[in-house]
This record gives sequence, C-alpha cells and structure tokens, in this order.
Amino acid sequence: MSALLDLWTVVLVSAGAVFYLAGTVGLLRFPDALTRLHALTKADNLGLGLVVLGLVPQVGGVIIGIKLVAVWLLVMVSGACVAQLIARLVRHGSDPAP
Amino acid sequence: MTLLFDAALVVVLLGLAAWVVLARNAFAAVAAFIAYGLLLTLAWLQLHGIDIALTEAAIGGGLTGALLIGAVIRLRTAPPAAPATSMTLALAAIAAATTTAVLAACVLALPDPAPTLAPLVADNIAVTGVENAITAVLLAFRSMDTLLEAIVLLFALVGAWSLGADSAWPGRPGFAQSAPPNGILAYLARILPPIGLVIGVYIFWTGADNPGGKFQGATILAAIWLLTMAAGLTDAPRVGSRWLRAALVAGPLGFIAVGVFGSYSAGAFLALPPEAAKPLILAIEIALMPTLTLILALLLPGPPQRTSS
Amino acid sequence: MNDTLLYGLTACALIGLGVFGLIANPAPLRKILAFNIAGSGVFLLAGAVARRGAAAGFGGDPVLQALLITGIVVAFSATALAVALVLRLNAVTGDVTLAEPPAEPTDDND
Amino acid sequence: MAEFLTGAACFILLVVAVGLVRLLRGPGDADRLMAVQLLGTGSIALVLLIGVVSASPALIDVALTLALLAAFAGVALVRASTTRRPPDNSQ
Amino acid sequence: MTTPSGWLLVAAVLLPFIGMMVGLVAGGRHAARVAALVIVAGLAIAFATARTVLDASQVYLLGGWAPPLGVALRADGLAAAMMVVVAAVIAGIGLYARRDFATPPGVTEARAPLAFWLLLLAVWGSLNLVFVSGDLFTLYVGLELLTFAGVPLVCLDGRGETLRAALRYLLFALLGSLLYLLGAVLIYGAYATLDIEMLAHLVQPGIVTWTVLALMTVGLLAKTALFPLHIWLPPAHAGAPAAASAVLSALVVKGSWFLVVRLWFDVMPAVVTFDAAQLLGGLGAAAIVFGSIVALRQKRLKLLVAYSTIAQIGYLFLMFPLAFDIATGAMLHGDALTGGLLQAASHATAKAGMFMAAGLIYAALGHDRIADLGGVARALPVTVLAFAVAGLALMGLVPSGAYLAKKLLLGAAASSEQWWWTAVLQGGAAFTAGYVVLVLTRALRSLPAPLQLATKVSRLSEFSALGLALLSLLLGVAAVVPAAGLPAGLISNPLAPKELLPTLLVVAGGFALAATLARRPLFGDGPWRRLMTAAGTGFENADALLRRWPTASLALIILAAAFGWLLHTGNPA
Repeated sequence: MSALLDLWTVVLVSAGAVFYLAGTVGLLRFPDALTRLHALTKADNLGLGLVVLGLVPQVGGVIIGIKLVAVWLLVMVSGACVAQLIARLVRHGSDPAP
Repeated sequence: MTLLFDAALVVVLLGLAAWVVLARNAFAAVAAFIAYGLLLTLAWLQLHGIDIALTEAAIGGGLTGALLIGAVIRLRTAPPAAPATSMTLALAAIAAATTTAVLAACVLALPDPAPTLAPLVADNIAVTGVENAITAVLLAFRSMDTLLEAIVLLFALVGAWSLGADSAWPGRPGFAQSAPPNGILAYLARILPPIGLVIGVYIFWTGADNPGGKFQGATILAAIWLLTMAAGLTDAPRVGSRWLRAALVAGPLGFIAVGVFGSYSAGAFLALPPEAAKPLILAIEIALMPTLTLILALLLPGPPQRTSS
Repeated sequence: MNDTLLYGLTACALIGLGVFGLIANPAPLRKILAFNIAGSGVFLLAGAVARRGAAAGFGGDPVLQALLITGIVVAFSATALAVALVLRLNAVTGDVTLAEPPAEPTDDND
Repeated sequence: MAEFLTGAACFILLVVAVGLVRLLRGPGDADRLMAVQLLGTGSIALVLLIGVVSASPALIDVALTLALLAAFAGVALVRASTTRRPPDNSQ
Repeated sequence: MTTPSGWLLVAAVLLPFIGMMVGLVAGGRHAARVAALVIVAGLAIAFATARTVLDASQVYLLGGWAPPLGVALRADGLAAAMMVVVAAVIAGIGLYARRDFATPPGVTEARAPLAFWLLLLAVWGSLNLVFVSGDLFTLYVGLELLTFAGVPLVCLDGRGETLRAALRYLLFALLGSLLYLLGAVLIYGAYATLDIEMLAHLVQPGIVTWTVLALMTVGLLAKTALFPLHIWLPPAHAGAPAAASAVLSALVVKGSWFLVVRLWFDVMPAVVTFDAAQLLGGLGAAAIVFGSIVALRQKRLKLLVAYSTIAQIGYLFLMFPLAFDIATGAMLHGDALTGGLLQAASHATAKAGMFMAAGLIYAALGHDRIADLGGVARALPVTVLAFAVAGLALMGLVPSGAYLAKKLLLGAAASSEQWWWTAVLQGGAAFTAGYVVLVLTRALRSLPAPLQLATKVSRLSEFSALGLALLSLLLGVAAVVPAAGLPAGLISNPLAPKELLPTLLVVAGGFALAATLARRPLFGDGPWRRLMTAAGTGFENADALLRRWPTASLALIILAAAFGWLLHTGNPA
C-alpha cells in the first residue's frame, strides 16, 4: 500500500514539475504577452495542482490534506483573477482611458 | 541533496538581489524585489524559522510589494535622477566588497559551538503557558520590545499622516478608487475576504502553540482590507475619525494596561502571573490585533489626500 | 560547508549589494529598495546565527528569531514612511532627487 | 521519498528561476509580473514540498498565506496603473 | 534585581508615549493640553529619578525576567542627568511653541499643531528609552522610534525643500540603523546576549568585536551627524520650524551620541584603543573647525545656527580620547566623562535657546538674512539677549556649563598628557566666539528708523528662549552643589587675571575670525581678509562636496573601516 502511495506521489509530483517546465518554456518562448499569459496560467495551476495531489498521501492527516487542497483552490481563484486583470492591462495599454 | 537546494536557492537570491540593485528599469527592480521576498520565505524555512517565514510571506509577499509597486508606478512621470559617475560606482563597489569581506571574516570567526539562549527559553517556557517559543519571547520574556514595536508602527503612521497637505486634513488617505462594481477586481474582493478573514484569524489563533501570531494574522487581515479598498468596495477612514484613532491606540494602551495589572498581580510591569499567563497573553494579542491591522493597512495609502470621499 | 555558513556568507554578500545600491543609485526609491536588500541581509545573517544556536529541541535560538520578527516589522514601517516621503516630495516638487538645488543666484553677492 | 521530493524541489526551483529571465527582459510590466506570478506559484509548491520533507505541517500555513496574497502584487499594479490622480490637490 | 524606585524608569519611558496616544485620540486643541500635562508630570519623574539615582543606580527588570532572557531598564548618573536635561529642554520648548503651534481659531484640528505636539512627546519618550534601556536591541527600537519621531518634525511646514531634507535625513539615518543592527546581530552571535551589563563582562577584543564596535559607532555617528557625516543636518535643522529645530538640534542628536558613550564606556570599554579614541576625538575637532567656519560663511541666521550645531556636536566627542586610560587600556568613567556630559547638557539648553531666538527673529522680521539684522536688538531686546546669552554659554564663559566642562576636560588632558587636546579646547572657543560675535555685531547695529516688524512675537516664547539660555549659562553653578560630586575649586573669580586673559583672547579670536571670514566685511577689507575669505570659500565647497550623497555614504564606510582598523591594530590580540 505504502509503495503504491509513494508511486502515486512520484508520478504526480514529477508530472507537476513538468508542467512548471512547460509554464517556463511558454513564458520564455511565446511571442507576446497575451499568449504568454495563456500558457502561464494553465501550466502553473496544473503544476501546483499535481504537486498538491501528489503530496496528499504523504501528509498523514485528513485535515492537513484538506488544507493542502485549499491552497491549490486559493491559487486557482486568485491566479485566474490576476490573469484577467493582467490581460485587461495588456489590452488597454498601461493607462486606459476611464 | 538539501544542500544542493540551499545552494540553488542562494544563487537565485543573490542574482535577484543584484538585479534589484543594478536594473535600469525601476519597475523591473521592484518586481525582482517581490520575487526576492518570495524566495527569502523559502530561505527562512530552510533555516527553521517558520514564524519568520510567515512574517516574510505576509509582509514581503503582500504589503511591501504592493507599497513599492504603487510607488514606482506613480513616480514614472518624475524626471530621472542624474546617474552616478563611474568614479562613484568604482568606489561604491570597493566599499561593498570590503564590507562583504569583513563581515564574512566575522561570520567565519563566530564561536563554535554557538552560544545560545535556547536552553534558557526551554527552561522557562512552561511558566508562560504557551508552546510556541517565539510567542513566549515576544509576549513574555521580551514583551517590552513587542509593545515598542506597536508604538514604532504608530509613529510611522503618524509621521506619514503628518506629511499630508493642510487642505486635506483631516480627510481620507489615498485616492478615490472606483472600480467597476461587477468587474473582476470586485469579484476577487468579494470572495477573498471571507477566506482571508478565516486564515488571518486562524494564523493569529494558532500562534500561541504553533508558528503564527498576531502580527502575521494582522498583516493578512490588512492585506485583505486593502484589497477591498482597491476594488472600491470600502474606503479608507478619515484620519480625523475618533473611532479610528481610538482603535489605533487601543492595542498599545491595552498592552500597557495588562502590564500595569502585572505590576500589581505579579510584582513587575509586564509580568504575567503564572496561573493566568496564557489568558493574559491572549488578551494582549487580541488587543493588538485590530490596531496592527489598521496601522499596517493605512501605512500603504499614506497621508490624507482628499477631504471628501 | 554547512547550511548556516552558506546562508551566513550569502547574507554578507546581500549586505554588500545593498550597501552598493545605497551609495551608487541616485533615485530615492531605488535607495529604499537597496536598504531593504541590505536589511534582509542583516536579517538573514541573524537567521543563520539563530540557526547555529539550535538547541534544547528548538530548530533555532527562539530569542533571536523573535527579535528578527520585530526587526522585519520595524524595517517595513521605515520603508512605508520613506515611500510616503518620496511620493509627497514628488507631489510637491514634481521631481524626486536627493541633490539640493543650487542656491538662488539673486542673493549670491550678499 | 525525501530524496525524491527534495530533488523535485530543486528541479522546480531551477525551472521557475529560469522563468525569471522574463523578468529581466520584460518588455512590459505585465511580462515582468507574469514571471513573478510563476515564481509565486512555484514557491508555494516548494513550501509544500519542504513541509512534507521536513514533516512539519505548520508549513502549510505559510503556503496558505502565500496563496492568499498571491494576487496582491497583480492587483496593486493594475490599480496603480489605472487610477488617475486628481489634477493637483497636493499643495 | 529591580530596585525600589525602578518603576520611575518605566514611567519615564511610557508616560510620554501614553500622552502621545491620548493626544492623538483627543485631537485638536486637546493635544497641546495633554502635552502640557505630560510635561509637568514628566519633569517630576525626571527629577525624582535623578534624586533616587544620587543614592544608587536604579534597575527595573521588565516582566520580572532577568537578562539575558528578559530586558532590564537601568539608570545610572549618566542616564539620570540626561533625563533631567531633556525634560527641562522639552519644557522650555513646550512653552515656546504654545503660540507657534496653537490650533488656529475656527478650526477643530489643524495638521501641523497636532503633529508637533504628538511628535514632541514621541521624541521625549524615545530619548528616555535610549537613556535607560539596558539592552542593545531595545536600544535599536528606541533609535528607530527617535528617527521616526524626528523626521516628520523636519518637514512640518510641507515645503518641497524641507521634504527633501527630511528624506535625506531618513535615508541616512536608516543606513546608520542598519549598521547598528548588524553590529547587534554579530554580537549576539558571539555572546548570545544583548544585555549591556552582561556584555561588559563578556566582551573580548577580536575581529567580531572590532567590527561590531566600528559598525555600531559609525552607524550612530551618522545619526548624530558628526563631521563628515553631517549630510542631512544643515537643511533639516535650518528648514524646520524653530521649535522643531530646537528639538532636533538640542535633543534628537543627543540620543545617538549617548549611545556611542554607552558603547564605548559601558559595553566595550576594553575593546577601545588609544588610536580609535584619537580618531573619534579628531573627528570632533575637525567638526568644530569646519562647522564654525562654514557657519561664519552663511547668509541666513538659521543656517548659521544649524552649522554651529555641527561644531557643537564636535565638542561632544572631545572627551573620548581624554577618557582613555593608557595604563589599563580601557575607557574610564571619570572627569572627562563628566565634562562631556556637562557639555551635552549645556549645549542642549543653549542650542535650544539659540534656535528659538533665531526663530523669533525670523518670525518678527519675515526673513533671517544676517546682513539685514540691523535694528533687531532694539526691536526685540529679550530675543537678542537670549541669543547673546546662549552664545556666551556656548563659548564657555564663567559660570556656564561649557566652562565647567572645559575645565574638566583640560584637567583630563593635562593628567593624561595629551596636550594637543588642550589646544583644541582653547581654540574651539574662539571659533564659537566667531559666529556669536558676527550675529551680535549685525544685530546691535542701529538703524536710522525703527524696524517695522512683520508680526509681533510672543512674550512667553521670548522668555522661554531666554530661560533656556540662562539655564545653560548658570549650569556651572552645579559645581557648587556637593551632590554633583565634582572636584572643588573649578569655578573661580571670572575677573581674576588667570581667567580674564583666556576669555579676552577667546573674544578677540572671535572678532578676528568674524572680521576675516564673514561674507560682508565687519571693519573693512584687506589682503588678510581676502586670503581668509578664499579659505572660507574652500571650506564651503568642501562642505557641498561632503554633503553629496555618494560622498557622505562612502565616508561612512571608510570611517567604519578606519575604526575597525584602529581597533584591530591597537589591540595585541
């Protein structure tokens, strides 16, 4: 059982790390701010999500596991909102007319 | 492996710090500083300072970043200062290198094994009734420093307010915010506060026995309040408001009151009678919490700028 | 090389970087940033010193760690006050420079 | 397990650190902020990894704090860039 | 152990802070009333503390926790004396400022008056904390409190140039605190305590302690504005409202100076070396010459007084080399320290009086151009008298505190065979005389028509300035009080030839300096004057260079290195 859980952790955390890599590559390689933003939000939220899910079996406690998932949800909400805000900033230029 | 992580962290930290200092673009420097603050949080964890990491996460990740971003954007219109001469740069580099070298020599010369007060704290912590040693130091052994820290914050706020224009006194700090009420910012400012409130109070509450405490909790609450201000959902109070001022001094005055109580019940100012130590520590923290929240939040918008809302 | 030494020496380098910025960068806001870098170097040094003092079941000397938290708060309030001053200076004079303007030439032959 | 998780932490740290090149290059404020944002999510993952490795659940509180304030820099930038200052009420 | 009257120390620190908080809530006119109440109570506490300290030093263990875990407040004679001086000066300034910082009629609250009264109390509490705190970190917090309270005082009137001065002050002071904190961290790393008394027994010379002492000293010098680190002082002190200038110039700089004294005499007396003490004294001597000459070259009275503060700060550091005992290789509490303390007391009172007088002249004339001061003595006799008395007290005439201090320091110089400091002490008075003579000759000149005053000045303000100046002039009487523990026979008949001759020489020297260096000739032109004027311009240019940010901050690092090196080479470790 324990070995299976460890395997779960290894696979998911590794996958999460790969998504971080994808996010970085997108951030560096994509041509303009909006596409970079697109790549970034997908990648880092998924990356963190996979890391979180991978770690859940390792923390040994339901409450802690829930807190762990709460971290991810929080990042998703605020990440999505900030992405929206940044996108608007990019589209309107840095000082839009009111 | 851990040392490898430490080494990588240190390299990135140094690179970011160098970028903060050397970057041409001021906004890039500020952005790098925020990133630097995030990584510093990791460094505190590696150094087993979880309480410090929490403080750094709340202050560095939240308040300082927002403060500096606001400032750098507002200063964009200002004419640039004359750049330093190459002579200055060379001398400054020599001075900086010498400083680093001498300090490094001092670090290498520190005694081994290191002297420490940890055993003394361990011997005395039981009397305070709390389990978090940092809280015991901050609110029992060296509670004077904590009282003074609250007063420092109050001084900084009074100092910042005193910079305002006479015509705006005693008005509201900062500029009016009027975000679209159904915009994404307002959305964020509606869903984050309840969560933030829970987390802030939780961090405060758990601080007696686990890492956390009034200061970290207050920072989180302050950040949340600022968010609602930025979204235009709330407005900064008038600096002339009597209730605001009363709340600003309630914490330190409550702290002093508990201290005076200690001089009657336990024989010394700020002393805590052992049987009531934990409730009194909690009382001090509860008194300080709203004051710290208000001051930390109001330090960002700065002096009063407008007489009406 | 152990971890406290690594962080201690890093702290020294950070202080050096901050000192360089404080001396060489003419813009006040950048000086404030440099002050914060140097300040975090001092705090990191304290963190390394506290970690060296780990004993009695604590991961670091709790007294110094507690002082550090106070120090971080004081540094934040200093930053806030300095930023408020810079912004106010900019609002009143329209520029931000520490250099004093040359004396008015009208009463120079006094 | 600890070895693997520490290794993963090193990897993520390096990856997001490379992403900081965007912070250096820009060109816009938004690009720089995105690099910070990536580093922010990365550090949350790192905090959690360190927490599991060192078996200290209190670290999750640090991650929670970071997550809660992750949006803060972005909001500050957007607000500062879009707030028009009143003409001059300073004097 | 906590002593029976130790609670007085807690009260001395907290009462002003509580007053500030209550004043903030009460707001408006009430803030001034709260300040008045606190000043009365604070004076009583300061005198009561001094009274108890005469019997024994007072200690208070906060929270009942003994160092190294807890924090102790301690008051020795040094601290108690400073507390009394500060309380007296605060009281004088409080009286003086009643009119300047009254809330205007028809308004419930105005910004500047509220801020002034709150900050006045804030400065006071912070200073008391610096005097009595027995812990290096609590002292750091106290220093920051003092800075945060002092900086807004600089720019109370909100003009751009004062905001710039305040920013320079804040940034430079922050650099200073950073070095201080760095020193505190290192010393904790070496000894795991920050308690002054425990450190005094533990500290051994070595690379860590040399670095610590050098860093902390230089950091504090930056806050004290000792030459060549006076980058922020002239614009800040000259631009602030007069009452605020008096607070800054007479009191705030004394806080960090006091900490240097604590460090050198009480925390690390055995780390100090002869050479390092000479360097500190040498900076003081340079400050006297430099500050006085640049003061003579000023066009505006408030700037002149601000530059004279730089010279007076120099005086405060002359005692360090004289207190160094070659036999034991350590700093000794003795006549030199007493002399230095007396100097601080007499400067605090006289400087406050002088700034207050200058402020009144500015208010009455609507300007403070030195060249156009003619007729002011007739229009404002009490104010000019206050300026004159403060000037005489600073010059060290019998029976001023500065006179007594000079006597003690001359004695220490003679007994430690450091004759060169005798020359500095005697010559310094002539420099002081120079700018006093300059201002008085201008002010005493009569005009054909009486002056039209821009505003009527307040009697209360005039007399509080005069009161503080007289206090300084009469401080020498302390020698007659047996409790002060001063050697007998320090005060002698001022008209005896042995006393009269130096006095006359000082005044004559002052005339010579004023005549040759002032911007407008006092008695006419000549080749000698042209030479001196050129030298004066050179000093002004040097001053402008030193007060540029890069120069000043580099000087800070260089000085730290110099102190570190002199501490290192002088110690056989």
